[in-house]
Amino acid sequence: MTTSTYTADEMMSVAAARALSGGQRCFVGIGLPSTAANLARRTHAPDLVLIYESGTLGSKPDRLPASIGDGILAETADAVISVPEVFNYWLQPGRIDVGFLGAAQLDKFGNINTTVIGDDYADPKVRLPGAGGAPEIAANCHEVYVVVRQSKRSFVDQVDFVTSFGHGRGNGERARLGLRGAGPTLVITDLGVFRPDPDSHELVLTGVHPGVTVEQVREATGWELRVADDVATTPAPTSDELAVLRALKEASS
Amino acid sequence: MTTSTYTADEMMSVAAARALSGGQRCFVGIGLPSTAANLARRTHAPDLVLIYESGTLGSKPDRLPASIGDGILAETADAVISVPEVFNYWLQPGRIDVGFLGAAQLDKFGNINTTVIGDDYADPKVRLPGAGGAPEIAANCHEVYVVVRQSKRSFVDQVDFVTSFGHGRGNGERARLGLRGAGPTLVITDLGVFRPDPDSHELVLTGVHPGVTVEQVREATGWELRVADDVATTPAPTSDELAVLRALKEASS
Amino acid sequence: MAEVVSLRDAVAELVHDGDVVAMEGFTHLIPVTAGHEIIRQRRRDLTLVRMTPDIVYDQLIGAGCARKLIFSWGGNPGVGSLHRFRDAVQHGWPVPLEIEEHSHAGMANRYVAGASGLPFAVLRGYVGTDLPNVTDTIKPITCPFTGEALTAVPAINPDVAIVHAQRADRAGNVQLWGLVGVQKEAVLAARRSLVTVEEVVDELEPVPGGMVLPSWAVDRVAEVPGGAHPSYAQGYSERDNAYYAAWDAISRDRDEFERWVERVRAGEEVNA
Amino acid sequence: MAEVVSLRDAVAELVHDGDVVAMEGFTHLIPVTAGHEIIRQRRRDLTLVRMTPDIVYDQLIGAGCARKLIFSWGGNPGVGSLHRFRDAVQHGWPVPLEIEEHSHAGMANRYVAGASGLPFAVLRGYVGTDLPNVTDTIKPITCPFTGEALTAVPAINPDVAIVHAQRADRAGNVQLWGLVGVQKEAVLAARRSLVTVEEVVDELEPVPGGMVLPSWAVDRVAEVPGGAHPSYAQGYSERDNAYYAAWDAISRDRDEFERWVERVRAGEEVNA
Repeated sequence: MTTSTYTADEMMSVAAARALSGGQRCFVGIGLPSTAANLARRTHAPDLVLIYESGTLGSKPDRLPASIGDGILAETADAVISVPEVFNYWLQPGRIDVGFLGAAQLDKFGNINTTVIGDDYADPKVRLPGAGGAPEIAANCHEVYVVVRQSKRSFVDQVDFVTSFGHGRGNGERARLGLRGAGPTLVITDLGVFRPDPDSHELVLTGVHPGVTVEQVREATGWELRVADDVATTPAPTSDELAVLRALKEASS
Repeated sequence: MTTSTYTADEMMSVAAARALSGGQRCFVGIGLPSTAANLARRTHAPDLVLIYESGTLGSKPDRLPASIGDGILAETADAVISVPEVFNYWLQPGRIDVGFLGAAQLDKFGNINTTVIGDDYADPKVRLPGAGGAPEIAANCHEVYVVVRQSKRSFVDQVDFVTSFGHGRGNGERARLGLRGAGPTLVITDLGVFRPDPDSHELVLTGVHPGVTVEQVREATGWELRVADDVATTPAPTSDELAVLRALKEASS
Repeated sequence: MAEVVSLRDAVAELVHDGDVVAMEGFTHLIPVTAGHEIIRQRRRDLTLVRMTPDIVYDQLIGAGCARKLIFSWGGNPGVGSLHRFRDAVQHGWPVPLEIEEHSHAGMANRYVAGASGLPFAVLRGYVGTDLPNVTDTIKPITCPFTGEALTAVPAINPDVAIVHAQRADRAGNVQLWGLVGVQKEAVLAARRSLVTVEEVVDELEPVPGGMVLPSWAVDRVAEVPGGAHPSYAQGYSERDNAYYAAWDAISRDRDEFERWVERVRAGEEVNA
Repeated sequence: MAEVVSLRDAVAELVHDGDVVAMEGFTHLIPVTAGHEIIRQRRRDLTLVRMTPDIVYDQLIGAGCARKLIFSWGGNPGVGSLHRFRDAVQHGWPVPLEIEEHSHAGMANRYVAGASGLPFAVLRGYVGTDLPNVTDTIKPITCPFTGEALTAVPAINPDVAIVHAQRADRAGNVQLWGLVGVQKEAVLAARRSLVTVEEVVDELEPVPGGMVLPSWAVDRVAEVPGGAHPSYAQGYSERDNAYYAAWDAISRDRDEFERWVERVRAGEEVNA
């Protein structure tokens, strides 16, 4: 297989898709996470179970859903349930392996902000959409993967507002609060891959995408970035991965 | 219409059926209440909405159901829902007009015992089936009608065990406990009809069935019975009522 | 028992200035045309409740119908921000908008408590987030058996709930299927309810995945074909993705938006 | 993912002495044959949970499998008492039976809490009754918003839940319809689960009023046609009312009952 030209967003989606494996139950946020999860299901992980907060268990769409409540999610699901049921019976008890989330702002301990930019909640610089299902997805899935386009603005030392709790201020704060899931264990951006340090829970750069330097990642990070001893380079997207990704996007446009 | 011969049980079922009116939502216990409610729906109250704790809203059976979960209840219902839903979304918020209950023991304040006969719960004289849906039916319906075969054993001064709260020890105890429904407002037996005094909430004899004397009712009552100034005599079952009742029973045997 | 009436009469009768109004539908079956009728009838000071305020709430807010929004995610799904919502929150235009902000799990459970006749619901939620710092309807509660700390949210009991469904029969029994969201809970939690439907039929044929709201649990039914547009009604219509994109341009500009409102008030069909 | 196995293997693997076992089915879809397999495999010291213990629990109790029963209504529906249950409670035969007694609303909510991963549930129930005096799993709780007093019950999380359903596909996805009772809640509340089904099919056709339990929410599926007898499986069988009546005579007498148990242990079909 030869590798054709691809965008940084495509590399991000492919890297995120590869993180999922067959048979896992994945609670899918809309946007980048949904693209990645659907790509995984259409390539190496056909048994991946996709769960959407609109109330679908085991959706099998053949194009990217245009929204969290796209009809194709219901029509192809194993079961369609009410919104209270998806949160109470399926998410809350810890039945879901991976929560797959996006973020407007993400901080050094994996906390997610999708509420307001600026220090004053009552008078924000930018009003974002709000929490949606994310706080409880972040709390109750076994682990959380975050997909986000990286810049100094989005990748910050401390989020302006903690919409979804990651590792708090680190050092085991998550466990001390009694949260059951492991929280963010993987962050994938258009530049590289990050994982929390097992003790401090600070995000550490563990991989870069092809052609990206550690220095570039540092420059797009709003805190003093820690870098793993061994930084892997993500294998470039295969032509098969790119073909499936583009077909999914084409079919949904 | 001429009146044919009928049994005391038939008179009781007919009198109980007449207490229901069209359009009412009625939560139906199995046995005598179910017989009466179905008779009402098949005679003067075709719009009566029957709700069974097995999860059926608006059942329209053409024979008496053999049990609370008879298939005919689901097949003829407007909606079939889960058992948690029937209790939480439909009974608990006070959507049901009349709760129609039976009793093994009933006392002077309309409290119902279906748990144990005898003073010692741990070593009862008779172990009865238990609560079922009755405690919350009695608590949450706008009012409660009780149908029970009357004797000194079943009609007692104070029940051995309060399975379902009626008026407690009377004098407004029910309201003081914060219960929202009015509780038992009508008791129909094979001998007559009883209603609670508006102040003391003690059951008062307000009607006797044809051929029954007040003295006979007193003798079948385990407390010093109060009798209304005007004791009505229940009109005997019409031949139409008897025909429908017997057809219902015939079809279910 | 539900009466089948016109949309105009139903809104005139059920929705009053100052009411708490919940319009639900999770992407699917959003009662958009009913929202336009509320704009037409110039309701004011409403407290609008909705898990996912999107275009129809942007329209109601921009038209000045609302003084408060209770919600968990506000956006134009797949497109971007709600410009009227942001203008109201950030600049108080055309009137200031108070907000009360929850998560989806919290809102869903608030409706469940409302539908269940309970004053509150319990969930595993909000822990560690900043939401309890800005929203006073989130409180801790302790399990009386295990001592574990959990979170409580109060019931929502709207004055009026408005939802859209596929069908009703002439007696007012309502049937919906596909993604059913929190519509049942919203209707059961509300003091009054209005269901707009694609069609009124003689008999409701059972449908897999369908649910029925009995006539006696609904107050008014109005036949409004296409009443969910630009969202969709499974079995009747497709989502109009172009409208969602077009709304972005209309709503960005106050003047452009006001012209849109005038067209709605003039009774025009406003399909973009 | 659920594996499709034999009933014998499923019970051997999932049900252990001392377990908390919930078998649900509200008149409809009662997993009776699975109960007989538990008797055959001579399980002991089980805590049996069921809203409506009826014939199958009378059989398990009489066979000495249980040390405790958690329930809300125990009887032979439409016939009368459960004689084996009464004999165990009143005379400790064949072994003493501890009981923990609730109402239906309380039991249903205990399963809901269990299915929801919460330690307790809240309801308007039990107020004024004697149940809280004899059952220590009923406690008061105060609304943190209104101060109102309500009732709390703890979650039920059985070691094993066993239910019967109409169909499963070969991947172990389970489909049931008609009266669905608390089966979904019981399965989701349990650590392990077994579903016996009327038949295993290639594909689950959608059915009005049907629900699907995905394979990954179930541990074992066993094909047991008629496994709900004498209760029924809508679309497959009718309730055998004569069996319920016949059980009264068998269960009244200890010797008669022991002969019945011997026949079950010998592997006989016991249709009365």
